[in-house]
Amino acid sequence: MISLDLTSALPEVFLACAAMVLLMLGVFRRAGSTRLVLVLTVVVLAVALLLIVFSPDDRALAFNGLFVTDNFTAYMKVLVLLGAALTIGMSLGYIEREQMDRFEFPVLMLFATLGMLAMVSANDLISLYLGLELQSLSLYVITAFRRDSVRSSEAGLKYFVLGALSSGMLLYGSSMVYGFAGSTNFEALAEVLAADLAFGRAPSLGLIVGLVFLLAGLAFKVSAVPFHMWTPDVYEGAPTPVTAFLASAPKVAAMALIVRVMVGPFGDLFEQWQQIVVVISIGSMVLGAFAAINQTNIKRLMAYSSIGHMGYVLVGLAAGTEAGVLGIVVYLAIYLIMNIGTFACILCMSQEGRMVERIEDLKGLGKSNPLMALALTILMFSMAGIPPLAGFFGKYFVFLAAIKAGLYALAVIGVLASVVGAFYYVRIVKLMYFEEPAEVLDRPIGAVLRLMITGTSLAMVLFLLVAGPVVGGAGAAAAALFAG
Amino acid sequence: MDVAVVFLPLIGAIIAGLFGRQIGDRGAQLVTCGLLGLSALLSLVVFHDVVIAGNVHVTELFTWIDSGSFELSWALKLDTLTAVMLSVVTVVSCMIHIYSIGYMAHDKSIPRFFSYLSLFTFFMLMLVSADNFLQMFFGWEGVGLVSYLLIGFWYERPSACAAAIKAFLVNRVGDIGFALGIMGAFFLFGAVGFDQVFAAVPEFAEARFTFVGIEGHALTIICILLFIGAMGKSAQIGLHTWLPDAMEGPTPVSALIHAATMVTAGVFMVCRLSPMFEYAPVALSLVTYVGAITAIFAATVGLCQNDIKRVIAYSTCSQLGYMFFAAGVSAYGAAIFHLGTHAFFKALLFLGAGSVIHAMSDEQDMRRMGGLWKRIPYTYGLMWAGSLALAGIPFFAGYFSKDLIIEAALGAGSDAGVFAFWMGVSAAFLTALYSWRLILMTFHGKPRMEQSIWDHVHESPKVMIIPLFVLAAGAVFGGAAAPFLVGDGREAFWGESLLVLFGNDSIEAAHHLPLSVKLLPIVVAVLGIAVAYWMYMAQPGLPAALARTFRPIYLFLLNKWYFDELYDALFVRPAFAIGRGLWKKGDGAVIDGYGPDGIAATTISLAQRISRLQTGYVYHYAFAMLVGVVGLVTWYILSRLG
Amino acid sequence: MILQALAFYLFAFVAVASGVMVIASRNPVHSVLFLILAFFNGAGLFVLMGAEFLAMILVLVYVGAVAVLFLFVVMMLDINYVEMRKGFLQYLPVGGLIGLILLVELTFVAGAWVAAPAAVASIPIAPPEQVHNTRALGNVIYTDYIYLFQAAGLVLLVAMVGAIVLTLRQREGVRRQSIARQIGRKRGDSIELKDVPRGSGV
Amino acid sequence: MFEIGLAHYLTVAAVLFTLGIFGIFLNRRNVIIILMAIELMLLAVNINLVAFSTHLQDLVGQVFAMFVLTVAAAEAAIGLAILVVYFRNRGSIAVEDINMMKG
Amino acid sequence: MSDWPLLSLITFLPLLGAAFIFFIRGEQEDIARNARSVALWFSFGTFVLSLWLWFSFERGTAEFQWAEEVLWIPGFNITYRMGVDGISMPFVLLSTLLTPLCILASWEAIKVRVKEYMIAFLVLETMMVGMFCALDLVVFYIFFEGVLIPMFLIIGIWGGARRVYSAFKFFLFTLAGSVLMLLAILAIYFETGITDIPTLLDTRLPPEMQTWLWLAFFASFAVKVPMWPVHTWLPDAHVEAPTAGSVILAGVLLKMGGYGFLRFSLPMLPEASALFTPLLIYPLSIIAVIYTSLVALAQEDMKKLIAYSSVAHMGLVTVGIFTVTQQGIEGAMIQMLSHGVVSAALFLIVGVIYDRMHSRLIERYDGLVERMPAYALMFMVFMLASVGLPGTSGFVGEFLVLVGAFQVNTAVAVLCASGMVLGAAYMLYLYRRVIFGKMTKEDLRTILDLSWREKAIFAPLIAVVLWMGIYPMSFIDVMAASVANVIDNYEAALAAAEGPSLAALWPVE
Repeated sequence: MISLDLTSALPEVFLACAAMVLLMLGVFRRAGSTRLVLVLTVVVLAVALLLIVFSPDDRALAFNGLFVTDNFTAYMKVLVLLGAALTIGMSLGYIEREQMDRFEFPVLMLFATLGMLAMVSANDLISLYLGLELQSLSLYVITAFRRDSVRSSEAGLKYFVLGALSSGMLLYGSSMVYGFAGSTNFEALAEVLAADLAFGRAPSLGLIVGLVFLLAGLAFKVSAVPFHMWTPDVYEGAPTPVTAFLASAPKVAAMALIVRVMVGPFGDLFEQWQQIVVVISIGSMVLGAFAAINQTNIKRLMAYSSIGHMGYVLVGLAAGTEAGVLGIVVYLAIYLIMNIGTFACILCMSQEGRMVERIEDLKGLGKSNPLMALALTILMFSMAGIPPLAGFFGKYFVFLAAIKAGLYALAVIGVLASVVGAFYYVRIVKLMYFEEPAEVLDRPIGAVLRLMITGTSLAMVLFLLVAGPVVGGAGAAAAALFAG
Repeated sequence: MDVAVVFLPLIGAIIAGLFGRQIGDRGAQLVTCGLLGLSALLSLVVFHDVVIAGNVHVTELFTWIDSGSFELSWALKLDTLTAVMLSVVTVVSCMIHIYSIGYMAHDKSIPRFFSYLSLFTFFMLMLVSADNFLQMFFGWEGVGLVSYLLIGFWYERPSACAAAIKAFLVNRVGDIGFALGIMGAFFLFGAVGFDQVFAAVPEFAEARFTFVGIEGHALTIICILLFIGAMGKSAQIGLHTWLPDAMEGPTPVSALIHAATMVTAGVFMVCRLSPMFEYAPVALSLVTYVGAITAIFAATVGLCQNDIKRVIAYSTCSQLGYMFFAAGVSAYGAAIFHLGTHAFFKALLFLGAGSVIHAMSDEQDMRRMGGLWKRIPYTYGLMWAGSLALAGIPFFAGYFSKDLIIEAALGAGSDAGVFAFWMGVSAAFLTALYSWRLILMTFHGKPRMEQSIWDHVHESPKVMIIPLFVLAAGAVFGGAAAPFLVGDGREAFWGESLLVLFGNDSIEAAHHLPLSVKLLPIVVAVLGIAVAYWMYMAQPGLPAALARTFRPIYLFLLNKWYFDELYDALFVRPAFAIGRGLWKKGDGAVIDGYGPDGIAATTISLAQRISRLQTGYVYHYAFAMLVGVVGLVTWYILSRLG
Repeated sequence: MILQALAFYLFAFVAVASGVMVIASRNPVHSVLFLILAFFNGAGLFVLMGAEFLAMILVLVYVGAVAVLFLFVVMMLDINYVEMRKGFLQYLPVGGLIGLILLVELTFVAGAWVAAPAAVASIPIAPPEQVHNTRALGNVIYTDYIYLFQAAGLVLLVAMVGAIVLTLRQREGVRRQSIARQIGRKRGDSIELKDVPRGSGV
Repeated sequence: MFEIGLAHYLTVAAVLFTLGIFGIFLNRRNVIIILMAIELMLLAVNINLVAFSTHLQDLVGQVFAMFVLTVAAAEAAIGLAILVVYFRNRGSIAVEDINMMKG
Repeated sequence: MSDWPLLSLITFLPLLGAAFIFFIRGEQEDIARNARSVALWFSFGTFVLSLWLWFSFERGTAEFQWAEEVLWIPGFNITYRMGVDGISMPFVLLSTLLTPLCILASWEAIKVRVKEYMIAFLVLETMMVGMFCALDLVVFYIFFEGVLIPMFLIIGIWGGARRVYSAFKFFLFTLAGSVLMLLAILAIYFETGITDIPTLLDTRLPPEMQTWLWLAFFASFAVKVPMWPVHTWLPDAHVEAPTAGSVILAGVLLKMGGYGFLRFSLPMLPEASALFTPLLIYPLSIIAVIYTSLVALAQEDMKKLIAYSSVAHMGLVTVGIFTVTQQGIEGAMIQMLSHGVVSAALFLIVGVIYDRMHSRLIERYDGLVERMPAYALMFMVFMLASVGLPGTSGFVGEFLVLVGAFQVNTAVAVLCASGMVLGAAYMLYLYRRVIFGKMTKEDLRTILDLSWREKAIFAPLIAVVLWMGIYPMSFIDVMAASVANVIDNYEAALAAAEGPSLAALWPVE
């Protein structure tokens, strides 16, 4: 009767326990424990990652069908953990410098990561909601973590208010879905809809409206247009490591969730939700490309950039096929890495010990710090999707799926938006190389950051060599969603 | 051996051109003159081999282009026509090389000059020995290039540079015609080798094709296109404007290129292609008309020019007209004959003029000459010889060739022929008139130059005079070749190199014209000399009075029928204006304005508008989310209801 | 039946009316009080629907804790209420229109409910005579839904940690009680006996 | 009219939900009202869930509602904490003042 | 026939060199010196390797040679596949020839960030060579686009005053064109399930799809070529790029468009090509020839003038390719190779005096022949080749193209031929203004003639120009079989498509 089956949820259980242990550790060691807790957090995440990598691949349900693991979840969780570990790892220098070194910081990030894992593995509307909230609440807190900074607390407030609104919508949608389909479990939902389809009945309107609300709530989390408005402000106001975190792991988790919800339980409503996805995807791509152009703050720019990227990911979803999901997975993997690399660079931006975040501050970096400039150049070109860098392949696979699905207009708009988008990425390259330095950025940069910048930019270049395995893994992940 | 004839000048040119600094002026002169002399000697041997021994052959060197069926080789075709041309070109060129040693003695870039001359000779030889259209075109453009270089030899003079460019461009216009003609020939016959094409001509005699929307007789179209090329090179009316300007080059250049050889290439081409032109009667009559009009047109202009070289230049233009209408009435032999004699006497005249200029310390305006005959007697005598030949006074070379042409025109019997005949006769009168105007203004009367110049007037050195004598010999005795070239032996002589269809043989017809007709050219020539004497010796004020009375006509002639102005207004200025306009307006304002720059500007303003939407107010953000959801829900409900 | 209907209308009306007052009230304190009223009526509706346990915790948790928390914060933050209403009506037309559309749509959808034919209740509600509502819930949340229960616990933990980390301030210069130090204190640490030489004064 | 069915409850929920949304974007002065509006929305959701639960004779709805209640409480706590932090920094909780970052 | 990966070696050897340079450490000057020589040796080595390709290339077959194949992304049939045929091989050589010359030309001209410069150039070479060797659409696209990055940096970092504008214009213009091609590639993959070029060449795509695919490819290649009216990036990019950048831009990058037309548009989309040739290619090419020639006439900046002349010359190339005659295509190929050498040389020529006087304005110079006779001679040769004088490479290409055009459409031939005059006009006018005339500018009096290094740069180019002009057979031989194959397939496809499917190309309402 009671099926606990902890093995498939082992990483999550481990993370939860570890988080509490770390919390205790922090509480009892008090001052000066931040560094230790932070390092341990990274270690914990790495262990969890290993647990996932070495866990069995086949699909398994746990906790009475509330929790699912398969290739897709494994792949996504690896990405989430990787993103979380890297962003937490690179935040150390920052939080020490900016008087944020409280041990709760890494612990809250750990909780947020746990929430993301729960999201990825959710197989029920309720577990979806709880995972989402666990993640969101932690994120609200760490966004406002610099409590003596107006910007940080304003960002936290905005994020919270809009996030609460979005989860209200999500809940309302969930309740509609529950009411009109009679279940919250994804498999059961899929069966109900399949039965509808089998009898030739049109899906009930309530279900569709519920789906719209649900999708709106989820779209908020990936900051897709028109639910994106919080992104620039929050990215700008949040402490930089938090922004890096926000832009990487939660996006992956939320996107994984959207994909699972749309393809799994609502796969048979494809024709209904495809249109929504197309619309918000176009909106995101276009807005991401255009609005970023006249930004002066690099974090804000990255916000718009992430909006744009999510638009491209949604192109893969709009295709609604296995190829599309594969594209999404590949895209997310690449996006995650290049985003982290870029934020690592942003974290290096300081002048005389004080953090700067104007794009202008990068002027002349090509002279003052050629290696970092080179790395950032590679990252920017990759973001713009110029081959042979990794960013290109993400676009390649999602657009391939779009073309396969016959979404020609979407693909054309997408590639044109990518040209506009290329403009502002390349503008950064321009600032670094074509202009003389106004005020030189500090050197040296920390070893961790240097390692991360080098690693990510190398990954962008060398993706070519590992494209086969990465895509192969993504293929397995995508197949897992379509197997059942 | 034929290879040596053609390539020796090239070797000379390369040595003198690239290593001029190492071997020095003297070395360059020796190398080029020596090699060219050798080449000239060999060409006579070749002439003997080909014409006398009848060893007509083609020497293939190697493949040039083989693209699909478009295949051809570098090859030397040696038949009578080529042999004649080889001899004329090498001999005249050799003389001019030698002459140049003296004439250019004080120039600062002697190796360059000699290199050019030899290079020119090489291209000219390639032209005349071509066995296919393309190789001919190679030589054709090559001579054009060297002509350009030589006209602009004194590159510091703006006028020289301008003239050089003009020469090249006007020739290029013609060359388009030539090139299109070649393409047409390839299109029609599937080959560009002369032998293949000529063999195929009868087969395609009636073929038709469409060219730029005009459907017509294929051969006619092709021949007209080719003839446009010839017009350009041979300075026929319309495309003649470059030739007078080309006198900016050193005088030996004028003699070699713009009188004796290059400009006659057009005539050579028509003759070489006689097997094609013969089947295109319309094209032939066009050739006749153009030649005739050019003959009279250039003569009228020559009448009023004051620059001694320009007078001769227009004279050349006019004589080329003769050659063309000779070819136009199928008297190819006559055309070539005149080409040969003209080469000698015109080169002689030019070099003589050069000698005068040399004596006058580079003064070219006849109005500032006069009375020179005592100071430079040899030159004076030689100029007389040349002028007599030019005017066609009996027993000088020009008499045989020119009179025959005029007669042949009438003999052809066609409308074009008759027209050409009368034009030819009139031009003959004018020719004599301007020739003696030149002689009288230059050598007779009172010296009109400054005293200091007068004091320095001196005869040219031997190295300049001796070549003149050789040329003069040609000018005086060249008529001796008439029996072979245009007489009864002509068919045996030319062999297969010229084709005259049965019934087109105007030379034969010319032999049977009445005596009165035969005398007419001589009469008008003498009359011309008399009038010249009357106007410039007996009544020296008369020309000025005439110019005043008939001022519009005088100005019209003085300004060369306003061709230059017309072209300037029609082509040159508009080209620059349009170019500038397209650049600033077309590229700048329209394409960039609406294209990249416009799009960029729109993008940026759009970006600003979009980011203004991001107000920073939470309620606006919430509202946007709400609108999104409501919009989507409404859409679904409406689509469900509708 | 009629009684039930009357009760429903009463609860529903009061709930909606207090909802309106929550957002329209001039004074935030009033807003909180209206919110409490709305919760009470919501609880009433729950009871009508047979969800007694939920009704109970709605009152307990919301009225007892959340609303009081609100009240506490409202009181703590010294806010000037005079300007509160200004600008409220300015945006009403457009916002109202959109809101109205939403409302109409939602009610329309609500009216269009039909039971999904293929749906099978995963945990059927037993008749209340057999299993009481509270017990029925208790039966599942510790078994079938243990995962969610634990997750909810984590959410609460995060909320606690978050609230503390954001608002707790260790003020400088304020002396704090240190129990360990108090307990670890030895007599010798605080008392020193000194021999005062006699007759020399202090 | 007197037969109280599912639709009645759903309508009440819809009204409350709309009121909640209204509260978020019509309110210009006070963030606390926004937080309360959110609570209203969640209440609406809970009514929905319970109504469906009763109607479907399925307990899952109530379980869901219970977790929603729990999370909503946590959310309120976090929200208020952030609000307090913000107030300490800015000295105001007027919604119109929250616009340091824009563009 | 191949048991060792020659093409990969040629492609990636420069990259190895770049990596080498990347790790050079030391004093600023040592770095610069070492970077230069490493770059030179690596690029020279690449050239020597590519000579092996030239000599080992089997003439008379249309097969792809030196083919390599490694499965790259399984499941998507994306294979790292390399190989050359008669159409691509000459371009490989062109690229490998020009790169060492560019490095030589930058020897002294580039003084700042030498290391980065050399790296950029070597990376650029890898991209270019790879693009011509690629036999898989995706691999092709990667190289095709990858070129943008180093080129953007080269223009932007080492360029002139308006380098930023130009770099962006270049980058965005070409990117916009090629992303559409990416969609076309995806659509082809979707339709056929493969991206393997040799197989695709034998595959017939449905006609109704061809229209759009063709337009998408056209968008990319037309920008690259560049065709009117999407040419305006070129003058700007050329003017602002450093000399060597212009050389590569004109020498190789423009050829990528022509190569693309020849490799993809024509063979894979024959019906659409037949449809669009009279609709788009001919009119635009003719406009390009005449319009840009006129514009070139009015230029005041030497590089701009040559840039515009490139547009005109490339207009002939597009005409030639789409005549689909043996002469037309071979002419276009020769014209591309010739233009690659000649325009590259002309940019180097401009670079020579730019290095000395730091100005590219025509009015800044006059009478250079007096002080720089060797320079004047070199300039003359390349000018004449550009004008298309018989005996130089320019003539063969131009003439063959016109011969091809004449057979298809005489009006096209006539209009293109008018470019002969205009081309001569602007080049001669340029030459006259710069080289001839009296030397009046005082500061020119001390200008130095070509150094040995510069002569060493020009010598091979002159050799190639004359070689191609006098004995072009060695090039035509290489490509003849491949070109014939393209034409045969094209005609077979058209014959098969005669009738209904041709009508389907452009549905008439």
